Amino acid sequence: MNSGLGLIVWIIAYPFVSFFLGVLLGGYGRKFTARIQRRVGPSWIQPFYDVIKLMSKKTNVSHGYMHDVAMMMLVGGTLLTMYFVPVPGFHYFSQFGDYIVIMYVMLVAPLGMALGVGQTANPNGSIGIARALEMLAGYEVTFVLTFIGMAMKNGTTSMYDLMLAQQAGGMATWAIVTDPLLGIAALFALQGMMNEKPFEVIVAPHEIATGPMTEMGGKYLGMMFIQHLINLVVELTIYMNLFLGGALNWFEYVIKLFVLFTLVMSVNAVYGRFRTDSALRFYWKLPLPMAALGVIGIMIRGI
Amino acid sequence: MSGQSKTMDTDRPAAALGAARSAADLVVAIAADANVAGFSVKGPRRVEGRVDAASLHSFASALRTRVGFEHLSAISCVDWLADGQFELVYHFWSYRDNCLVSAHVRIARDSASMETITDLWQPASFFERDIHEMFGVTFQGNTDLEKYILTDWAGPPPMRKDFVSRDFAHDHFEFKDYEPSWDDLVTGGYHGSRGVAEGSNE
Amino acid sequence: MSDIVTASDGRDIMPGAFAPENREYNMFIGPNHPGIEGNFALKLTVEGDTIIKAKTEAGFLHRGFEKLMEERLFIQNIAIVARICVPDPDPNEENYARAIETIANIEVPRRAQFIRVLVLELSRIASHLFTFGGHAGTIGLYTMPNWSISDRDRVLDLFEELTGGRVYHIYNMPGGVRRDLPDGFKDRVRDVMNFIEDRLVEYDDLFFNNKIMLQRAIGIGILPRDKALAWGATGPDLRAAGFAHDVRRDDPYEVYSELEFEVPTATDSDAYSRTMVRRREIEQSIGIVRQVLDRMPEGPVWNKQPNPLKWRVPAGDAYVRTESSKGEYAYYMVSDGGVRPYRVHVRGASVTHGVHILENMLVGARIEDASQIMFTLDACPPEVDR
Amino acid sequence: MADTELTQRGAWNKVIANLKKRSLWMLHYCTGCGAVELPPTMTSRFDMERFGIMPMVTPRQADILLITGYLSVKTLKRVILIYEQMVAPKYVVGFGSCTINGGMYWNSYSTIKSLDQYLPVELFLAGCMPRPEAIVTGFNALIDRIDRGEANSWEDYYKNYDFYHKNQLHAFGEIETHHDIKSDGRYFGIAEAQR
Repeated sequence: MNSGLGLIVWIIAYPFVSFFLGVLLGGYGRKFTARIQRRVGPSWIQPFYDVIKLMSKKTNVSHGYMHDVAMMMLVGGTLLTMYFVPVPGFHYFSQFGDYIVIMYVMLVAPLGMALGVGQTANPNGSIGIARALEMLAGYEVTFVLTFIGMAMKNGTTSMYDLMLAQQAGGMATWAIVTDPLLGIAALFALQGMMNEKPFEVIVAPHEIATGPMTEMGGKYLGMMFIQHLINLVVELTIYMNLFLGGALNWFEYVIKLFVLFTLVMSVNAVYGRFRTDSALRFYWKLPLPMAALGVIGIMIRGI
Repeated sequence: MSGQSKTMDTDRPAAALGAARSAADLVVAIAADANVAGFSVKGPRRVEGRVDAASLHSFASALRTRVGFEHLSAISCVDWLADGQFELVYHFWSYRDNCLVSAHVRIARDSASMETITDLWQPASFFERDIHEMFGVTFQGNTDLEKYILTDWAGPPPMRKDFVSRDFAHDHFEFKDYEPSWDDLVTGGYHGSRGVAEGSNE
Repeated sequence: MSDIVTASDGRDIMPGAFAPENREYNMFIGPNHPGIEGNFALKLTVEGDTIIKAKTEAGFLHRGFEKLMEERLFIQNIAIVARICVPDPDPNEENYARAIETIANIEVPRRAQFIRVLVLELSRIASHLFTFGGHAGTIGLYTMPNWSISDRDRVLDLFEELTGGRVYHIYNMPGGVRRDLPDGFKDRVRDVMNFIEDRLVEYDDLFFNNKIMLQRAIGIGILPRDKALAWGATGPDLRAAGFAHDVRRDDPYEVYSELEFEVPTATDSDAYSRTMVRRREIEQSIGIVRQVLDRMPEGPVWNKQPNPLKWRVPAGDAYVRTESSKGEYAYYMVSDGGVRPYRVHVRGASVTHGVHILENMLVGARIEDASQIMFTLDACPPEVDR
Repeated sequence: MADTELTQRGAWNKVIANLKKRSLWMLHYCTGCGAVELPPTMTSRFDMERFGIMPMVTPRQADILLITGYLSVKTLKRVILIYEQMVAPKYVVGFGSCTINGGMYWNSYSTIKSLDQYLPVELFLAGCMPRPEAIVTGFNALIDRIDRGEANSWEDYYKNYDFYHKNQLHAFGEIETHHDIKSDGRYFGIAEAQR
């Protein structure tokens, strides 16, 4: 399926599949949180309605050229990342780009957001962006370190090869079992990467009025929602491929996605958010040394 | 986290009343010092009296320093239109003696002005600002008398008795005509207020 | 903040960009902002994330209540006074009724006094549960508002059964209360009190002992005891600074002098201790409600007054104080012997918390703590605006 | 009223309206005391989110502007700025008796009496204050109107801007709006539809 007509079909269909999965995940997350809060909660595909509603808004309040382009960068960057992350049945692009490339293209979306929000000139938005960059110094460092550990262990930076290596012996060879320190550290990083509480300092409605989203309305917000939904899938898949042995078929893939997301949402539901500085302090105090220890462990075993 | 929480004893009101008596005596003594008379115990934990506008500040200062009235509960203003006077009522509370002193001050209604007590009680700044805004009394020495609640208000100070809110509302805002014909309401033929009002009641 | 960025030759690469006047910027929180309780605005001057100057702006909720009351009959005002403080309306009704009773020397039947205490304490519980939801919302813990505000609805259901109104009760009449307790009402109150007592334990797990909550709230928004006294704090905000003053105990009204309760205090005077004082006040209120239910005598609930439409209150004035959930709540009423009050001055509990104290406490705080400070002070804008 | 392009109903519009009605975000703005009944409506007991209704923080994101009770003139000024910042289609819901005819503040010098003089109102909820059940019923009525394609009150603001603007000026004098309503109306093709 990774060549010929199938490939073309995949390339065209994959964004829609991703979006559909993202809608399901997002709806499930909101429903799950609602149940913890003793509510009925919204429809299972509520994010889909939201996106349709936003995209069918009549007015567009543009703050300038960059504001428009940035939204393209936002969605485009995320889609680009999505193509490089191998999923069952589709890993064509992962032979051209390893994790280093993924890391690189993953930054396009936040950059687009920063540029667009910068043009709206709303102080809340600027603070939100500043916080987002600050948080990068927290979770990104941790996540990269865990990845370096994995790459050293398996001698490859290709995500697909890493995934295959873990698939060799069933659950026993999953990285989270063989290297739990790295797996857990990356789990902390994942929470921040997905911008869920307690690391949800970027949006923070009570503090900075949803930060980057403050000036976004209608189709702009719709684009951000689409990006957010696809990003959910991409980030969960990256973690899954690195530490949960990826997935060989779609059944396994979806199950793993939802289990992982449940974990993230459970933490999200019962914790408040950190202050920015304490979030950073937390990252540098707990997950980062953990990841470093894991890497050192791998180095020692390698010798 | 547990501080000094006191349990309530049952005969406390009597004790408080006793304390209030002694505090009241002190207040009366201070009032005599400050050349104001007429302070009397009005009820349990309530002392009341009249003070000249000129001696209010020294009286309040003595209350604060000598009897320990630490808490300014409120400053009220009453517009006595017939007398041509504003009455300012200062309510002080003593945490130590559990006693409230209400000092009544009358000032002229025209170009009303009063000495501030913000130097003694910081919370007075809000009350004075509020009275300035609602009644137009100027407080000498209070630096923060700019408009606060009524920033978009161009009319006279609204709490003065010669300002009638009902007339103002009728002049400035439009009301809907609502004269439903009850027959139509009962038979279900009611289609909005204006259409019905034309034909039925008028 | 003296680290001015310069190029290697010492030349300022962005002339003027880091001058003091350019490092500051203005930020508005409110009136449309979730971090504001009610309709209120904060104008902040911010440097980095630190607030260096704060001004409040109120008046968005101004209805001119004091003027409205002067233009209405005594009996008509009963319906509007509750609207002054929205989350905790009953102290208004209590104050209004008691001011008239003090001026006109009306005796209130003992059963009515017990019922009034019952309503006041239920209202305090409801208001505190609301505040917990607000405080948890400011730190992003949205499960807590969902729990505590829907638990508050249990109390509102009791109110609805007793008075007919969920939020505004219009229940206290000068001379008593409007109607007696319905059949079986006491049992239902006991059930709800047991329920809330159980729920408080669950709140401990979710909120009061939550690691993030401790990290966010401890040491934030410190209002030391001397400042609290100087700036005129009352209520839980004063008690959290270790000063045990409670109008219910120190200036008792109704039958509070016969009831046993503690005045909870804390010593840290930060956001956390203010919330914890409120939590312990709920326990005390539950105790008071139980005592009231046990000791409530039989008898009439209203001392019948003359025709309300021609009802004249003798000339005189009264200053009455009530401990609301937010602090000292006082009315100054003047009657000139007419059918309308000559003047009613409302001293909301939040006039000091929401204006003077908030402005002072925000200086030096960080932006993310601004709304937490406001919510833990429990500043209620409608009381400021009236 | 001339049928504009926006109000014409094809099959596609019907499908979109059916999806749109399932997601309504209201502005999280407590303009008056009725807002105290919103937290119970949002939270577990009445759970507004089952209908896809969520509180949103900024005007740009919101669809519904809920005027929760009396509006003082000072707030009205902010509300109009907020309304103009919102992205069409937008719905104003007057909440409580005081938005209809002043309610119990009929003689107050500070509050406006009739909200529809200043903003096009989609729906009024009567009561002082409306209970959460009434709010839910009101939102359901709004959802039905959107589904039927009748929720077009926002067009009225562009059509009759002169009327609204005159009343706004009367209430609080000139304000600095950031939106050119007339040219927006021409963009929608509805500015000169009436009169």
